[in-house]
Amino acid sequence: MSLLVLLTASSAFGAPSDATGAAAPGSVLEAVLFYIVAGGVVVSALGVCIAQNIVRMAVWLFTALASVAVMYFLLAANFIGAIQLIVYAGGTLILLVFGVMLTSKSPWIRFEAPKLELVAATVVCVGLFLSLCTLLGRAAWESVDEATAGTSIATIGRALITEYLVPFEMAGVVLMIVMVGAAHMARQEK
Amino acid sequence: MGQYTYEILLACGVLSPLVSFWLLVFAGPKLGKPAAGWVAVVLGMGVPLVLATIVLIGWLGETEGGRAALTAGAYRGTWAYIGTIPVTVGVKLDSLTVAMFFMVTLIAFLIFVFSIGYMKGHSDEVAGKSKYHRFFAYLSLFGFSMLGLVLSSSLLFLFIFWELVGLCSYLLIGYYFDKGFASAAAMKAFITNRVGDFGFLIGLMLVFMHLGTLDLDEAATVFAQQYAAGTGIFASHFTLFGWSLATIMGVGLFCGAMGKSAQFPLHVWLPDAMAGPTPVSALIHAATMVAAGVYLVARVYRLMTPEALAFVALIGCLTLTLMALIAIVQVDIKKCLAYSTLSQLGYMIFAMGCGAWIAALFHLITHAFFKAMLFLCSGQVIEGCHHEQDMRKMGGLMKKMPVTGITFLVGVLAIAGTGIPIPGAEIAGRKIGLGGFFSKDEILAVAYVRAFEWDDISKHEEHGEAHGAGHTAAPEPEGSRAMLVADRTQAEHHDEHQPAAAAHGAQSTHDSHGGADRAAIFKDMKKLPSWMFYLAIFTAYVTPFYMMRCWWMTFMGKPRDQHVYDHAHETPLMYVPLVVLAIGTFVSSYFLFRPLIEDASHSATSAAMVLATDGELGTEAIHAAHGWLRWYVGGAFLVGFIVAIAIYRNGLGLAEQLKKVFLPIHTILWNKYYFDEVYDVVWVKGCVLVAHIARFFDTYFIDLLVNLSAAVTERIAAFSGLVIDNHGIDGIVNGIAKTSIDIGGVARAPQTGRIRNYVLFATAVATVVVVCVLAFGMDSGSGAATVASSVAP
Amino acid sequence: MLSIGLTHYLVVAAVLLCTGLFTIMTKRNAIGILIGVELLLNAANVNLVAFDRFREGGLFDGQIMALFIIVLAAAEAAIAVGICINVYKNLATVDVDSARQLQG
Amino acid sequence: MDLLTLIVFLPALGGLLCLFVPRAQVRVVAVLASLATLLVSLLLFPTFLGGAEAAESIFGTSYGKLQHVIRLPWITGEGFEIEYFLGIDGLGFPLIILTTLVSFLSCLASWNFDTWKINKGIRGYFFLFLLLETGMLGVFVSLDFFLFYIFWEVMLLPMYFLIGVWGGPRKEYAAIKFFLFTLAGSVLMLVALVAMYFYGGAAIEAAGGSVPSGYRVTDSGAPVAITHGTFDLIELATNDVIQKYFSAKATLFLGMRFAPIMFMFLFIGFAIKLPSVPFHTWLPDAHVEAPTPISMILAGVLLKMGGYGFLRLCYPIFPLGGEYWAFLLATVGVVSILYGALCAMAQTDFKKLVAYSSVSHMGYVLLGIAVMTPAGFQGAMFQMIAHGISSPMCFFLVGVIYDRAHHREINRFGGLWLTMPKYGTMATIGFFASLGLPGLCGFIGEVWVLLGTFDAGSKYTWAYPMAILAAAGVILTAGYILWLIRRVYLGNEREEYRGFPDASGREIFILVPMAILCIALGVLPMQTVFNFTNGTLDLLLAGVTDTINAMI
Repeated sequence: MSLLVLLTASSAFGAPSDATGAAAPGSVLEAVLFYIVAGGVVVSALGVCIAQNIVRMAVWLFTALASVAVMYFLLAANFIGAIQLIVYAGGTLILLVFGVMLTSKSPWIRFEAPKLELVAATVVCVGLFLSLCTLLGRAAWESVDEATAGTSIATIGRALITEYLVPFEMAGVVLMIVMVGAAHMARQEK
Repeated sequence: MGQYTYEILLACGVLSPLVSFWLLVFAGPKLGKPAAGWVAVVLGMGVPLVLATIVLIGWLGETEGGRAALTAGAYRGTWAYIGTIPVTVGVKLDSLTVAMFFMVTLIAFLIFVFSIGYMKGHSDEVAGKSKYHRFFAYLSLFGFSMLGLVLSSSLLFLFIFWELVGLCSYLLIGYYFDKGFASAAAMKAFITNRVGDFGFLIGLMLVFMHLGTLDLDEAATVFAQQYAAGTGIFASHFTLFGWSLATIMGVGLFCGAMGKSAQFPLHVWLPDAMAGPTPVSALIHAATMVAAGVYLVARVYRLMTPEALAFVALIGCLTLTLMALIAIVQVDIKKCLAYSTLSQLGYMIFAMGCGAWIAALFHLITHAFFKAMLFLCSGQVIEGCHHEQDMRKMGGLMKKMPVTGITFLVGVLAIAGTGIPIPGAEIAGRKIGLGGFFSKDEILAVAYVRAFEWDDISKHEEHGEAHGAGHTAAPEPEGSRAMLVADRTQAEHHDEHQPAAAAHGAQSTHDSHGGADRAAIFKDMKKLPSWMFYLAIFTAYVTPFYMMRCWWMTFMGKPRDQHVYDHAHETPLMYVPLVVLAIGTFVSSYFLFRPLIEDASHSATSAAMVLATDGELGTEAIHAAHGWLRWYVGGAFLVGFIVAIAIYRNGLGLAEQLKKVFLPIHTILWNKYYFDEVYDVVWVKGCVLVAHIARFFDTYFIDLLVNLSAAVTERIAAFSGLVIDNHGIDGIVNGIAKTSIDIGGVARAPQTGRIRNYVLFATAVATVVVVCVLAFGMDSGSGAATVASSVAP
Repeated sequence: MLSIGLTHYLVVAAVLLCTGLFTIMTKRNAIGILIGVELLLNAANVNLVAFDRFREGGLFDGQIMALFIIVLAAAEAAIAVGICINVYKNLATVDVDSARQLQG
Repeated sequence: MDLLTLIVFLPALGGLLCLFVPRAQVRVVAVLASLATLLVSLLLFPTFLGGAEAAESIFGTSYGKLQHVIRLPWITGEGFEIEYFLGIDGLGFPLIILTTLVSFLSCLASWNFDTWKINKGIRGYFFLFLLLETGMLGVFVSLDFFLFYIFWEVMLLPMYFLIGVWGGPRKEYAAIKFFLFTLAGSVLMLVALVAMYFYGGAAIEAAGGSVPSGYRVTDSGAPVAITHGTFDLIELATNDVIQKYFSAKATLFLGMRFAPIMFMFLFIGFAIKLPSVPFHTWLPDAHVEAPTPISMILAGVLLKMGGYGFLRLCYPIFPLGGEYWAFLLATVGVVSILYGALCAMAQTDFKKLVAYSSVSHMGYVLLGIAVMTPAGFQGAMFQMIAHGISSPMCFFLVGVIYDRAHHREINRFGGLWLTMPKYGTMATIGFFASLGLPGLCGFIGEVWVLLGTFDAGSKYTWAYPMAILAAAGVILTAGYILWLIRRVYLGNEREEYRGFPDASGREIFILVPMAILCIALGVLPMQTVFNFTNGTLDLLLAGVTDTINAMI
């Protein structure tokens, strides 16, 4: 885990050359970083689905989210990465943990799904994954090799208040509604 | 008279009962007991009767040419299109229609009146609710359907009304539906009729496909043309049981008649139909509806090939014999009459098959009068005897109900063919006798010629044909042997009615064109097997016997059941119609109908294939046969009556002894040749069995497959999945145990109401789609390229 | 193998997708299902950002979309947790199988 | 506001409103919404009542000449365009009126919701009900395949919940069965949808990238140019280039000729809905478990979508497939007729019997379409409408008695005509219409189909035996219906049913329109149905025949 943090830090802040701060495309460093991060994502995602109690799931989810955030850095999407960490890992996950705490008689309580369903789910998911991989393997992507330069946060910010103003405002409205709604739902019944 | 006057009058006559029907349906309960009946009498049949009378008088006033013009110009409107072929709705306006229409309205009117008297004495309430108005509503509906049937100019409409009279019959037989046997009989009647209609429908389909029209006249013209040219239906090499397609068409249409006229082997429903109220038996199951089969054959006569007619004759012959024999042993007065009806219908059908078109219809009309009368008499008797139908308990009723007894006797005489065959004893140029005497004689004469002298005649016919000149102008060298063919008839007509109207001329050419072709078909008619003739004449001796037996057992001798005897009475409202019908029996034997039918035969059959005895259409051979046959047939009633009276003169003693002597025969007849039993086992039980097999198959096979496929999918998943699962062998054991426990409810498993399962299904489907696309859709990679380019241009 | 392209990221996204689905399919805990949904949303985000990165023209639509998704995911989580709490209040459990009142 | 859009979405709006009004008013709102939809849909009538030179041909002037067309781009992208494309012609129009009418009547039949065994969630019930109506109407008016597919699915889900939540004891099983069956059909349809789009695109590509439209013209009168694959159903059916490509020998899919295999995909999808043997087993279960109004909708409208799909998609777009599979389809049709009738005969559950009779009746639809003759097509179309009226009536009749007796065992009934005379009269009309009695609606369709089948004898020799077997179905139908009437309505009154009230005003109000229509359709088939449908059907058939002749 510490290694992961280290790498994250190095890729994010020890920015080599370009303004975006990602490792140079095509470099060996990128490959190594990618495999480590991707491994993190995969392991923690599997952890989420294998874990039987809810607290462990939450922890695995945290690592997964964090790994994905690192992956965003690798993809030269620093802003998204940061947001991912702040909103997801920092906000949503806390929310979930609160949810766990508020709703569990004991956080270690387990509800197990029937075996049959487990098996079916495994088959379906593995099947889906394999077929998706096959599909990806066959896809002849155009211009896959040259990654473009990253986008600066300023550009994104400007776009948000010009081109994407309406969705942006809508998102704000939605958040407000959600705030009110969530508060209403969770309030103590008289 | 303006254009379409007749059509409008007749159509009003058809619609009036329909108005009455709806009125009774909606306002019936409010009208109450006698009023509802009178509505039906006045509106349901009175108005049509008046209109029919007007039409009849008007029609009799028309000249020959005028009639033909009216027939040709009768109203036709398009009702709908089948594909591109129009179905016309119209009035088939000719003498036969007028005669039938009048006959039906007259008899129905009388029976409606009778019904009011009949229903007065019958409880019409079940569980406190009156069904009185329903009875008259159904009768009105029947009036509408039957009159519509008579008027229809198109086969499809004929079929529609055909089914509707069947429905009315169903409803009326099942009028006492609270009694189990009545509803069973109703159902039996309808379904048996449906079997016949199945054949009708096939005939209809063949007509539609090969003749391209459903209009009766057009179909006949096309049929004749196709025969002449060897095209259309005659071009087909398809055969079934050795019948050509054209024959199958005719037989198919005849199947409808077999159902409705209760011909062997579809006769089983008619005796059971006597479960209905007696007026219904009189109206529907004796006088009108059952005769509709004969009417149908008359109407589609021009579409019949000689082979088809041979089949018709065969069926008719079997029916008339077998049913007459059953009638001998019946003890229920209505059943006895029912079997006699069957036998007489057999005669009509047989006559049609032989070519005695006129005689058949003549017999139909006279039979309608006297059989309706007989049934009403029996209704009077049953009503009078406190709902007793067993003749063994009657006897000596003549004193208590004289009018009924005498009118019944008139009927018996008429059906037995009573008449005086001695030359010279004539009224208005005709022999003295009652209905059956004329019509049955003719039928037998034609049958005789067809059975014994046919080869000579047809040979002669070919000979005549070989002369090339046809028969148009040249008088036949041997008049005595001349066959009647269309051309000749037309020639005669021109001779006799020289100043024919121009329209008639047009009609004649039209007809003679079709007629000439018909004549060619006619030439193919084969000799009839002689046993058919023997059976027919044998039955002519049986008929008087069982009718006289029936009358004697009921009205003469000593009362055998004092209770019944004491109760017996008769009421005027019921015997007035009887008297009118008795008069009608006399009149119909002599006047009106015979000439009208003969007139109709010119156009309705293009005059070909029609063999008749009396009148201008009669040929010498048949006249001759008729001359001497008269002694045998005409004398039959004497023999029959004498034997019957001899046996039943002193009560039932002698009859019982005879029964013991002929026990095996009696048993067979008593059980009606076991038709009901055989049908029940073979058809009803068989059908229900097949139905249960189908249901079993559906529930336990198709459904099983569906559920199994779901289960198997899960099971495979379970098996392969558990191996991978680190629960290992333990998991397999548990899994199998769990699955075995759930085995019954395995199909329920997919439906859980749990969101995760729905996600599972959705994902599974998505996966399958992706796999399909991968496996089949994008083999060359071009598809993938398209996807890619659309995503990342 | 060493040249990391779009496909690599997409495979990671596919893993996230499948595990997310698996989690939804197998958990009976309402919060667990919610966690599965978060994984799914992340899978979508990874896809968006990856496509954004590997296309010409230096556009950033993918990132904007991802941004919105994150925001909406937060909103969704808030509502969902609210629902869970309500369910818990009413049924004293977060086992989704016991919430079947609407089944009639 | 465009009329068709209004018709389609009015019920959904009503449904939304249902969610917000007080509980007691929900059913009022729902009935008003469905009534409003019915009334608005009746506004379509003036389209052909006046103004046209020949009233019969208004829908037939050209297959492409659709009325009330609305056409807006909906989802557009590089190389593809999904349109919001609505319009009606002789196929859709009668079915729209049927849908709005049956929906209104069954909405009214839901009036006594509070007395049902499961009477929770009235808002949800009516919301889903009206959403279902929107889905059904959408299917009948949308002319863009994608839109069609979406409406198809929109209709599926409410049905699932309506059966699964408010149904009888085995509702879960029935609902999932319905859902899985239909979903299986949908998947195949989806494959066809995608394939048709890409292959259409390939056809245009092969023809040089731009071809003139088969039916659309610009304002100047020149045909519109089509440059890429399309979901436009009319275009797919009328564009020569696409048609030629679809039916060409060299066009393969999964190693088979394109047209037949696509036809089969679509066919299975629609045959499940129709339903025809052997895809029919969901129907009896769904009917038995569904509440009465839902049964009415299911039998009255949903089954018609199968037949509509054949006439709208399968035949115009893949005529060759129709020719290729004619024998198989006709066999399936005949088997459905006979097998459905036999199964019906063996049932003891009233509702199941009616359900199987639907299988039998819809077999005529399949048979009539399969033989591809004018009379066959007309008969099939008529049969759909006729069955759409008679079978909801029968289901409602079952519902009425179920409300009183709380069971549906045929053998436990008897003498109901005496107990409930008005109801008995209505039942007689309904069941005789179903039996195919002349003068009532069931007859016309059957006879037309039979004649059409026989007429096909000049093309296919197997048509004769098919027609004869199908005609034999008439006897079986008479058998089970009369037996049913005898067991339920005739016979002596039974003690246990003595106190039953006769049909109430509401029930009569629902039954009478259907009874009137049963009679009207039977007596005036031309004026009530054929005038509106024949033009389109004839042109459709002419197109089909031309393509087949050109290819063979």
